[in-house]
Amino acid sequence: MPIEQICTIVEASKLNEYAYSFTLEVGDMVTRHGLKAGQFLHIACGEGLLLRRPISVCQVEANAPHDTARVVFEVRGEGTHWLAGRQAGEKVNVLGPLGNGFAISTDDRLLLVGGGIGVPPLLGQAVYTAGKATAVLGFRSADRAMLVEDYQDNCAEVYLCSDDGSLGRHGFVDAQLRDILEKDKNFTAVLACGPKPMLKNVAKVAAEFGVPCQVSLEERMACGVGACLGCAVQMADGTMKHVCKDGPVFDAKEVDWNV
Amino acid sequence: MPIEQICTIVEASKLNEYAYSFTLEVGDMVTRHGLKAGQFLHIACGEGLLLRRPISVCQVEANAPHDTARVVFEVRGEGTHWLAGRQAGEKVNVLGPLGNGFAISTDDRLLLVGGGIGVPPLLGQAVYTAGKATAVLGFRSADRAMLVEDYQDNCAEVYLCSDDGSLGRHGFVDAQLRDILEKDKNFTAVLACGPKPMLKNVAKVAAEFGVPCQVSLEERMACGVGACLGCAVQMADGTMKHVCKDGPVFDAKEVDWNV
Amino acid sequence: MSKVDLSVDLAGVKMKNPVVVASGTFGFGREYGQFYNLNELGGICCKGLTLHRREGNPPPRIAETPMGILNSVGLQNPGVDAFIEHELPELKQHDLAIIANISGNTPEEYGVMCEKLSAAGVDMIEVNISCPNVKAGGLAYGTKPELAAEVTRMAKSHSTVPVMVKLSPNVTDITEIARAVADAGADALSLINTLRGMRIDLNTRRPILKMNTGGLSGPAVLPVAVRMVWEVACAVDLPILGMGGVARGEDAAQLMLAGASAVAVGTACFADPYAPIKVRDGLAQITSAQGLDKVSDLTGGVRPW
Amino acid sequence: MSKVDLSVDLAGVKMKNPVVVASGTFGFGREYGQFYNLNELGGICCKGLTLHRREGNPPPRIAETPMGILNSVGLQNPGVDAFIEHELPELKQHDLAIIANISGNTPEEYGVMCEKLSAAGVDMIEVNISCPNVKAGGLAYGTKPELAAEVTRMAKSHSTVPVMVKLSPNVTDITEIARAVADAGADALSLINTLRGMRIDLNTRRPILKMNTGGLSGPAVLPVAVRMVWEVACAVDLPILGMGGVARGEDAAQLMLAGASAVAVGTACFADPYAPIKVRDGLAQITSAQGLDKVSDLTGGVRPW
Ligand SMILES: Cc1cc2nc3c(=O)[nH]c(=O)nc-3n(C[C@H](O)[C@H](O)[C@H](O)COP(=O)(O)OP(=O)(O)OC[C@H]3O[C@@H](n4cnc5c(N)ncnc54)[C@H](O)[C@@H]3O)c2cc1C
Ligand SMILES: Cc1cc2nc3c(=O)[nH]c(=O)nc-3n(C[C@H](O)[C@H](O)[C@H](O)COP(=O)(O)OP(=O)(O)OC[C@H]3O[C@@H](n4cnc5c(N)ncnc54)[C@H](O)[C@@H]3O)c2cc1C
Ligand SMILES: Cc1cc2nc3c(=O)[nH]c(=O)nc-3n(C[C@H](O)[C@H](O)[C@H](O)COP(=O)(O)O)c2cc1C
Ligand SMILES: Cc1cc2nc3c(=O)[nH]c(=O)nc-3n(C[C@H](O)[C@H](O)[C@H](O)COP(=O)(O)O)c2cc1C
Ligand code: FES
Ligand code: FES
Repeated sequence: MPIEQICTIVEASKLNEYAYSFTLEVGDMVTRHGLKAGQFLHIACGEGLLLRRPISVCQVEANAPHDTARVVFEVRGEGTHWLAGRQAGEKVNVLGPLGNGFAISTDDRLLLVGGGIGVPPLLGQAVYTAGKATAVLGFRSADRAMLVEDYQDNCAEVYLCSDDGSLGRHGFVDAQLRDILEKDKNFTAVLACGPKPMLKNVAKVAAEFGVPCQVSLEERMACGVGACLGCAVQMADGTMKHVCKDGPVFDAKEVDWNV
Repeated sequence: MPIEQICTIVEASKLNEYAYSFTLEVGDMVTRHGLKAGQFLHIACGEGLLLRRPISVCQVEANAPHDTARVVFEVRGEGTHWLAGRQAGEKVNVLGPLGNGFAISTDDRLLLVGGGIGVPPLLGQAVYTAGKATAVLGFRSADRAMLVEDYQDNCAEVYLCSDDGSLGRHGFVDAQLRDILEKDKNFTAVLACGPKPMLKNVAKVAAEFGVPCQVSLEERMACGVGACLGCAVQMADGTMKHVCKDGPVFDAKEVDWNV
Repeated sequence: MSKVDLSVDLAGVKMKNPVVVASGTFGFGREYGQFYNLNELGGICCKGLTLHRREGNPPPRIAETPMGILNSVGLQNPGVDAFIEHELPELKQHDLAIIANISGNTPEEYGVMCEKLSAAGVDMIEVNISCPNVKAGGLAYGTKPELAAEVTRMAKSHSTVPVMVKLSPNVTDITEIARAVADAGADALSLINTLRGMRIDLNTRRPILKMNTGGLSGPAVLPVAVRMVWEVACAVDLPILGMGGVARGEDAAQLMLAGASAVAVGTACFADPYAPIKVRDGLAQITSAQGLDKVSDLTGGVRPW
Repeated sequence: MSKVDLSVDLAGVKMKNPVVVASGTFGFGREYGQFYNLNELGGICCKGLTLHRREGNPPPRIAETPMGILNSVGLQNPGVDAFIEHELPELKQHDLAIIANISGNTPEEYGVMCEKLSAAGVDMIEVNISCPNVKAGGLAYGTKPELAAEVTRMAKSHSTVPVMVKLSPNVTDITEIARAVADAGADALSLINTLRGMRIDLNTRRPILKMNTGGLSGPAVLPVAVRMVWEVACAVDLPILGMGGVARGEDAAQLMLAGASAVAVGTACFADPYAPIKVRDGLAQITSAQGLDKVSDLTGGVRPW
C-alpha cells in the first residue's frame, strides 16, 4: 500500500559531477509498507513542475523512529536539477512504496549488470544476497563512476567497464557479461538496470546462456500508481504492462524488445 | 530609465496581521535613476507566478554602496503571500523606478489622505515636505493600523479614522477631510491613495473646496513599463491612460470617476 | 464548514458532494482507493471504455508542459464486458456516483455499450465524443454537430440512466456542438476534454509522445475550461460537469460560478492523490466564507459585466 | 556560440537573428528599448494597428492564470497614420525588421492600411485576422476560410512588402484556414494568437476582465503552439513565424523544429524584459550544442514518429 510521506533528507552528497545520493527518512515505509530496493519513490520536485519524478530506491534500512531509504539520481532536466539543489534537513514529498522490486531470495547467486544511473538500484540486491553476487558496472567514463566501493564491499566480484576505456574494461557491459557467463553459468539470475539498448543486449546474452533475467525499465509517468495508464511498455505477447504497477522490474522474456 | 535590479531585503518586519514592511537595497536606483516615494517597483514573486507585482515605494534613501527603498504591502493573494514569506537577507528581482510619483515641491503644504494599504505611499511625501503636511489616515479597524507613528513624526497633524470606530474617528476619511477643509482651505494639494471609491469621494471633496487633488490609482498590470497597454484607466475626456506609465499618480480632475 | 450542504444533483444523479474524478485519470478507483476511501468522492468517471478490449497507443504516452501534461494513452481499457464483470461490482461497494465513460467507433457501438452499462447498473453514462487520440471517429464525432447529435440519440435510446455527453475544446464554437447534443436529448454535458498539443525533444528531434501529439490537461487549461463552461451554460439549459485544470477549491468554484453543477478533478491527482478531497474541502470553505448554505448555490452565479 | 550563424530569412525579410517580439507585448519598442538596444532583436511585430485611433477595451484588461495571462486590451492604438508619423521614424533608426501588425473592420480597411504601410517602408505586414477581442469582424475573419482568404487577397494586392497572415488557434482545424490563406497569396504565416479564456473573481463573482473573456498567452499555451505550427508546416509550404509561450531558447527551438523559420516572444517579456535576448542566446547555444552552423537548420527538423 503506497502512502504519501513528507521525508526529511538526512544525508545529501554528490557522487560525481552529475550524480547525487540522498538518504531520506521515509517514516514506516520499510517496516510497515515493505519498501525494498528496486521499488521506486515518486518525488515531487518543486512548485513549478506538475509531475512527480520516479527514482529507484537503492538501499533501505528499518530504523526507529524513521526508516530510511537511499536514492541516487543524476541531473537530467528541471526536476532532477531542483532535487539536486536540496540540502540535508530539507523535506521532500514522496509517494511510495511503488512498483515491484526484483524477485529474488537471499540464497540467490546473482549476476548484477548496471549501466550508468542503472547502477544504484542493484546495490540493494547485492546487500540482500550478502556478498554472494557478481556485479558488472558500466559507466560512460571514469568521471561518471559511482558506488564502486559500495559494490566492492557487498559483492563477491566486481567488474568495471567504460564506454571510453577510462575505467576498467573498454566496452559495453554485455561483452563483459558474456565473458563471465562463458566461464560460469551457475548464476540463478541476471538482474539488469540501465538504458534500454543495454538491457536488450543483456537480455539477449542471458537468454543465450539460459540464465533467467530480470530488467528494470523506465517510462515516462504521470500518476506512478497505476491509475493513468501512462507508463505503458509493450510486451512480447502484444499486451501492455505498466512500469509503475507491473514493474519497474520485468522478466526480460516478457518484454517486446523490438519497439 | 527603469532597470532590473536584484535587491537584497535588508529589513523585513510585520506591521500588523496582514501588512509587511521591507527595506530593499536598490543599487543606484535613487541616486542615479531618481527613484522617489510614490513611484512603484515591479517585483517578481516566486517561480510559479508569471506576472510581477506592483508595489509602491513609501520611502527612499540615497546611500552608498546601495540606495534603499522601503515598501509596505498587504497579503492579498498568491504573490504577496510569497513575498511576505521572504526574510531579511533574501533577494528579490525588481524593475524600477516605474511610473511617476506625486508632483509636489518641498514648500507645499500637503493634505495627505490615505486609506488602508494606501497609507504607506504617502509617507514619503510627508517626509519630503518636512513636517508641514497634515495627514488623514483611515483603516478598517485598529488592528489594521500601520505607520501611525511614522506619520506623527513627520507631519504637522495626523487624524485617524476607522470604519468600525476602533481607532480614531468612526467613519470614512472623506468626512474628516471635509471637516479639515472647512476650517482651513490653505493647502496647496490633497494627495490621496486608497481604494477607488474612497479616492472618488476624496476627489469630490477636494474639488468642492477648490484644492488641487492628486490620486494614486491601481490597475491590474502585465509589463509595468507601458508596453502592453494592460493597465488602462479611463479619463474624463474618453481617452485611456496607463497606470504604469502615466500614473500611478493622476490629477483627480482628469480621471473618469463614473466607471 | 460542517454546516455547508455539499450535495448536488447532476441530471438526476444525486451526489454527496460535487467532486468527481475525471475519466482516465483515476482508473476504476482501485489505485487511489489505497490512499483514501472512495466514499469521500461525489462520483467517479471511470476510465474510458470501448466495446472491445484495447491496448491503447504505444509509449511514450506522457509529456510534461508548463503547468500541464500531454497524454496519448489512447483508450487502453479492458472492454465494457470486463468492466462490468471485474470492476463494477467492487466500485458498487462504495457510496459514490458511478459514471461510465464510453467511446465507440460507430453510433451502434455506443448504443450497445449503453445498453450493457444501463443494465449493469451504473448511475450515469458519459459519452466521450471528443477523445483526440483515436483516429477512427473519435475526433470527428466531437467536432461535427450532426455526428455528435447522432451519437447522442443512439446513446439516449439505448440507456435507462442519464446520458452526459463530453465535449471537445478543440472546436471553433463549442456552443454549436453543445446545442446539437442538447437538441438530440442529452441529459447533461461534461467539458472540457483535452486540448491537442505537442512537445518535441530537442536532442532526439522526436515528439516526446509516440503519437506525435496528445491531449493537454492540467492547470494550464483552466482558463479555457472556465470560458467554455460559461459559454455552454449560456447557450444550453443542461446541467454541466465542469473540468479542466482543477487543482484547488478556487478552481472548482470558478467552474461552478461559470455554470457547472459539479466538477471533475483529473491531472491534479497525479501530483497529489488527495487533490479531489482538498478540492471538496476548499469548495466547502469557500461556500461557507461566502455565507452560503449550499455549494449548489455557486452554480451559474457569475455576474458577467 | 559566436560561431553560430543566427540569421534567418522570413519570406524574403532578412533578420540577423530569428527572435522577434510579438505584437501587442512590446508596444512600438520604446519601453523595452530603455533596457537594451533594439538592434539586439531580429525584428519587432508592432502593437496592432487599426485605420483609426482606438482606445481599446475598458479595464481590467489583464488577469493571471496558471503559467499564462489573459488580456483584453482590444487593439488600443494611435491609428496607422500616427504610427507612420510618430513611431516608425524612431524605429527605423534601428537595425531590425519592422513588422506592422494590422486589424481591420472590413477587407477594404486592410487594403488601405497595407498601402500606407508599404509606402512608409515597413519591412513586412502582419495581418491579424485573429484578434479575439474585437467584436466587429476580428474573430470571424480568423475562423472562416473564405473571409480569411478575402482579407489576404486584399492585403496582398495593396502591399509592396511581404504579407504575413496571423492565425487564430480558436478553430477546429487550423490547417483549413492556413491553406485558404496560402492559396490567397500570403507570403508567410504567423501563429498562434491567443486562446480564448476566462477567469472569475470568487469574491465579486465577476469575471476579472471587464470584457468577460480574453486571450490566453504565456507558457501555458506552448504545447498548443508547437502542435499548430507543426500541423500548419505540414499542410502548407509557407515560412512560419512561430509564437505562443516562448520563454526560453528551448521553447523557441521546439517551434523551429516544428517548422517555424523565426519565433516571436511575447508574454515572457512581462516577467523578464530581457527574455527575447535570452531566447536568442539560448537558441544559439542549442544550435551549437547540436553541432549545427546555422540556427535556420533547426527549421522543420522534427522527426515525427
Ligand atoms: C521506475 C523508474 C526509476 C527510476 N530511477 C531512477 C534513479 O534511481 N535515478 C535516476 O537518476 N533516475 C531514475 N529514473 C529516471 C528519472 O525518473 C528521470 O531522470 C527524471 O524523471 C527526469 O526528470 P527531469 O525533470 O530531471 O527531466 P525532464 O526531462 O525535465 O523531465 C520531463 C518529464 O519527463 C520525464 N522523464 C524524463 N526522463 C525520464 C526517464 N528516463 N524516465 C522516466 N521519466 C522521464 C520526467 O519524469 C518528467 O515528467 C527512473 C525512472 C523510472 C521510470
Ligand atoms: C501602482 C500600484 C501600486 C501598488 N502599491 C501597493 C503597495 O504599496 N502595497 C500593497 O500592498 N499593494 C499595492 N498595490 C496592490 C498590489 O499590487 C496587489 O495587492 C498585488 O498585485 C496582489 O497580488 P497577489 O498575487 O497577492 O494577489 P492575486 O489576486 O493572487 O493576484 C493576481 C493578479 O492580479 C493582480 N492584482 C490583484 N490585485 C491587484 C491590485 N489591487 N492592483 C493591481 N493588481 C492587482 C496581481 O498583480 C496579479 O497579477 C499596488 C498596485 C498598483 C497597481
Ligand atoms: C491520462 C489521461 C487519460 C484520459 N483518458 C480519458 C478517457 O479515457 N476518456 C475521457 O473522456 N477523457 C479522458 N481524459 C480527459 C480527462 O477526463 C479530462 O477531461 C481532462 O484531463 C481535463 O481535466 P484535468 O485538467 O483535470 O485533467 C484523460 C486525461 C488524462 C490526463
Ligand atoms: C497584452 C497583449 C496584447 C496583444 N495584442 C496583440 C495585437 O495587437 N495584435 C496581435 O496580432 N496579437 C496580439 N497579441 C498576441 C501576441 O502577439 C501573441 O500572438 C500571443 O500573446 C502568444 O504569444 P506569447 O505567449 O509569447 O505571448 C497580444 C498579446 C498580449 C499578451
Ligand atoms: S504512471 Fe500512471 S499508470 Fe503508470
Ligand atoms: S502594465 Fe503594461 S502598459 Fe501598464
